Amino acid sequence: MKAKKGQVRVITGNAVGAYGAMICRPEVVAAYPITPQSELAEQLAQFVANGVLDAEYVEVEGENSAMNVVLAASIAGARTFTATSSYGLVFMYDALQETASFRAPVVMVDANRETPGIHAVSSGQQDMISARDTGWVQIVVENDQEILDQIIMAYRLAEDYDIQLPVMVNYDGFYLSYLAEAVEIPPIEDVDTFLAPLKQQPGRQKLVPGVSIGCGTHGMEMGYVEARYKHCMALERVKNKVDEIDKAFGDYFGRYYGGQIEEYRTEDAEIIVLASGSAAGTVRTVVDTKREEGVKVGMVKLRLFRPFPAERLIKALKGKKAIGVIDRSLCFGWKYGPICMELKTLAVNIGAIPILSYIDGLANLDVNVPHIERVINEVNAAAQGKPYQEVTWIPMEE
Amino acid sequence: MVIKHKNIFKTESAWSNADEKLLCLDTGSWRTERPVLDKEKCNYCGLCALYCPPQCMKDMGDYFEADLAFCKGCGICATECPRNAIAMVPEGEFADEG
Amino acid sequence: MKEIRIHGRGGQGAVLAARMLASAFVLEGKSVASFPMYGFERRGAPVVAFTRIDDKPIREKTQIYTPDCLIVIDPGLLALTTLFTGLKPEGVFILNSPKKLTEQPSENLKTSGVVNATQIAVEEIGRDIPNTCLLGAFAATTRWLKLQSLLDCLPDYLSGDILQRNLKSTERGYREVEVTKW
Amino acid sequence: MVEKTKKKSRVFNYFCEEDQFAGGVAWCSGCPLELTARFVPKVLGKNMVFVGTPGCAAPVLHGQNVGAWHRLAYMASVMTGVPSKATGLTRYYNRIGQDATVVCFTGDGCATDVGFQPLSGAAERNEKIIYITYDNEGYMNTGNQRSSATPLGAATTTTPVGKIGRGKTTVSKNLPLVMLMHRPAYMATATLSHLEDFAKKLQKAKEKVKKGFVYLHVFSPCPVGWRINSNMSIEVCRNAVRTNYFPLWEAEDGKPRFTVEIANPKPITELTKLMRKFSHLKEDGLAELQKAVDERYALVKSLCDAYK
Repeated sequence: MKAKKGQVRVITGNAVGAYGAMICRPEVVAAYPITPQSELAEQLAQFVANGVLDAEYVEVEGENSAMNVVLAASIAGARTFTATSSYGLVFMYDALQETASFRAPVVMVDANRETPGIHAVSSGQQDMISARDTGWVQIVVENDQEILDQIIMAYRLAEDYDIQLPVMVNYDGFYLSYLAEAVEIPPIEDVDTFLAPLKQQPGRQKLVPGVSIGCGTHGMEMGYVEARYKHCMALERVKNKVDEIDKAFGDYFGRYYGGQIEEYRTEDAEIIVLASGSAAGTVRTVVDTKREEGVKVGMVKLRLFRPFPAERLIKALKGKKAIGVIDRSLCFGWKYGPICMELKTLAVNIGAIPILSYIDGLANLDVNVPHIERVINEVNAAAQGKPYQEVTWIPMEE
Repeated sequence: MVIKHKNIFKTESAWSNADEKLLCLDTGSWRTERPVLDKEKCNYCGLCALYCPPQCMKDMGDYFEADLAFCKGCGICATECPRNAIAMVPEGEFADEG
Repeated sequence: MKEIRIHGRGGQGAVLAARMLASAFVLEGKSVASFPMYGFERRGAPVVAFTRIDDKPIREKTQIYTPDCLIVIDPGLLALTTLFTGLKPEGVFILNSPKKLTEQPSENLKTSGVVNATQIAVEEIGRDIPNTCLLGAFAATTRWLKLQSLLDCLPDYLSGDILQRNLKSTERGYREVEVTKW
Repeated sequence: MVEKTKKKSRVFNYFCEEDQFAGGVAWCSGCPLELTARFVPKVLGKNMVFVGTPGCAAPVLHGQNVGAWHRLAYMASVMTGVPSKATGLTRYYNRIGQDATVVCFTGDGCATDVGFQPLSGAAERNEKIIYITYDNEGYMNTGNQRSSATPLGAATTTTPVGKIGRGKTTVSKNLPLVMLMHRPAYMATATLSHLEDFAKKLQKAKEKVKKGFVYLHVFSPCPVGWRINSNMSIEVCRNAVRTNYFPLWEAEDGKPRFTVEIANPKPITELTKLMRKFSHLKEDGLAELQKAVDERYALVKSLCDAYK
């Protein structure tokens, strides 16, 4: 059974985020505007004003309150949605942890932007990285269509009875939030159909007035340990669930994304570039040109960042001769980029091969074609036993 | 990993359920004094019961009596009684009651 | 190494007693470690405090599960089922109570020191703060510590009139404790 | 037997529900917060949801593993999120037609300091929430540190008295007046000595919350932190009203009026003598405190007169 063809619109990533949320029929929405996400919050308000979206739209006084509003509404039983970026995300930090620990299936968009400290109104994945230990599921997309599709998949993942976890859908601020592309918007009835399986599942615990049940009790000793253990086991289950949902989405809507990771021309590849977000698009083009020059290179696109897709990465990278990881963020306390640092924990399973860390594309700087060509050349050299540099901040060397 | 722990929560996260387990402290043991009523003076106005923070004064029909399982011996009932009908008596006086 | 576990209620000075004990032993050249265990502070809620003393530096950072000595500040806590769990053989028991111990409360307990510290505290300090009196009783019953070391460390914690009253309360605890060998 | 001249106090008639809390819970003996917490559901009824936060109420409002200390639905929050969580709850219950009274119950530490911004936000949005502050003028759960509700000259562990230190150096934030400026559907100040006044205000709150935001500021002295004898905490509330230290007033749609007017208020020493919180203040300190109290009362009075 296939979904009907949707309406195609040429709209920006932000607008796509609003459409993606709207067609999933959220009941309580709270969003505080922040560059580069503002258009998303405005578009949602417009949908409500036009009667297109029947939801409680709460004009909160700050992102911390935005997260608290959707958290509590979700615990009361509502489907909820919010969106933020950078400064807003770190301002939510305590509420982020409560949302995940209360196991509230909130779906949030994060238009990635550099975090405060060095003030910057520019793209970078530092905000996602800085929230990786809050217990949320974090997924990163590459283009506008994927924003919409991933939001739909995010509800089916978050509200799944076996998961019950909030999901953060990340897309690059500026590079995607302002990028206009032709995007197919599926009919809302088809989205209902795709999300219908959730209704056959047992109901999750809800907070109801007059019922002597309390949310957020103190976890005393083993009570605390048990709740954390259940949370981590749910995160483990997320990995296969992401793959299952991707398949179901592809079977129904006709678009597959690979689930936890996408493997592009990796079958016979000897060297791999690991990338995520919009940069992965550019990497595809350079992989193709390099292939024509006879270099056996492939790309692994990381979609699921939390939980880290260890098993799929080991399977995809085992036996390769060298890997180059492009991080669009940095890891305070390590010289490698964060995704590279996490990949290195799998080195014992992948094999004692060179894993080169590249930090690029910070603060709206481009992960451009020459940079990616350089990455592939150096990784290729390392694969042939030539000396290589473990960590390269590409912009610093230009 | 062999899990030996028996689940405390039926839910995924930390929820309490008063129907399943209503907690209660033996606050009566915190007391160093207890209220003793002189029924002659009492006119059943109930202010002692209204002002009692643990709300542990039982309505006995024509006077109120503190539930000694919970009374913390704060002495507010004695202070607030408009007819000074309540005296606070050291627990030691009742030690032999066991 | 000697491990001392002090049981009291919020507001009875159990935590302070554990620290004072540690200070006293430092005056005799011992290594010490003292810390309390309680969730939220509440007047009346049970509190337990630990003090370890040794000749060499103390590295464990755990609760005390096998105490050499128990100090119980509130007689009501005798009802605590877990009170004596883990008490080492030859264990010592210091109890604040108006009543004598008629029978051995636990088989590992060889020596007990009982004193009506509440009574002494009310007489000397004017309020039911029995902790320093019990420390005097502890010194007399265990002989691990000289009374003078206790008296010398109190000025680190108290001053003026309150200090003088607590010094008397400690001395009376030392003299009036009733020691029994079981 | 003395002939029963007086019938039971009228306040009993305001109760529509049993006490929802277990008999023995972890509040200090003589604490007005315990009376407030038990009193509110007796008047508002059981169909409410408490949203609470770390503070003196947390160890009782929030459970311990599966165990709970009361029969009410509640949600535990950190101090930055109480009225915003309450917003999420009330918006959704309202949407699905679920009858509910969502009540935020926090101390002054949350309301005037950490959680002030979301409180102001929820009030400005006129959310259908009753926000109750139990004001013990400091962070009492953690051992009596100062908050912005701690009065001028008060000794706390973070505004100690010493060779130089003379207690808190600034006047406290007047949160009731700040909330008046948000023009809530209804607001009021209340305290435990005037239980009928408090009960009436709770009943009005339950009515008005159907229309919009309700703010209740309850004066709740802390026996331990203020060093009051535990039997005197209700008397402290009474004298706070009688010295105009804590005037009792209310406001519907931003129009304030006194609910209890004191003909000839007592000097501030009638209040300060009941506690050791101000015991280090000499004549000059007490005079300064009296001046601050008089000025604040005059401001409230002028606003009430304006709407007479």
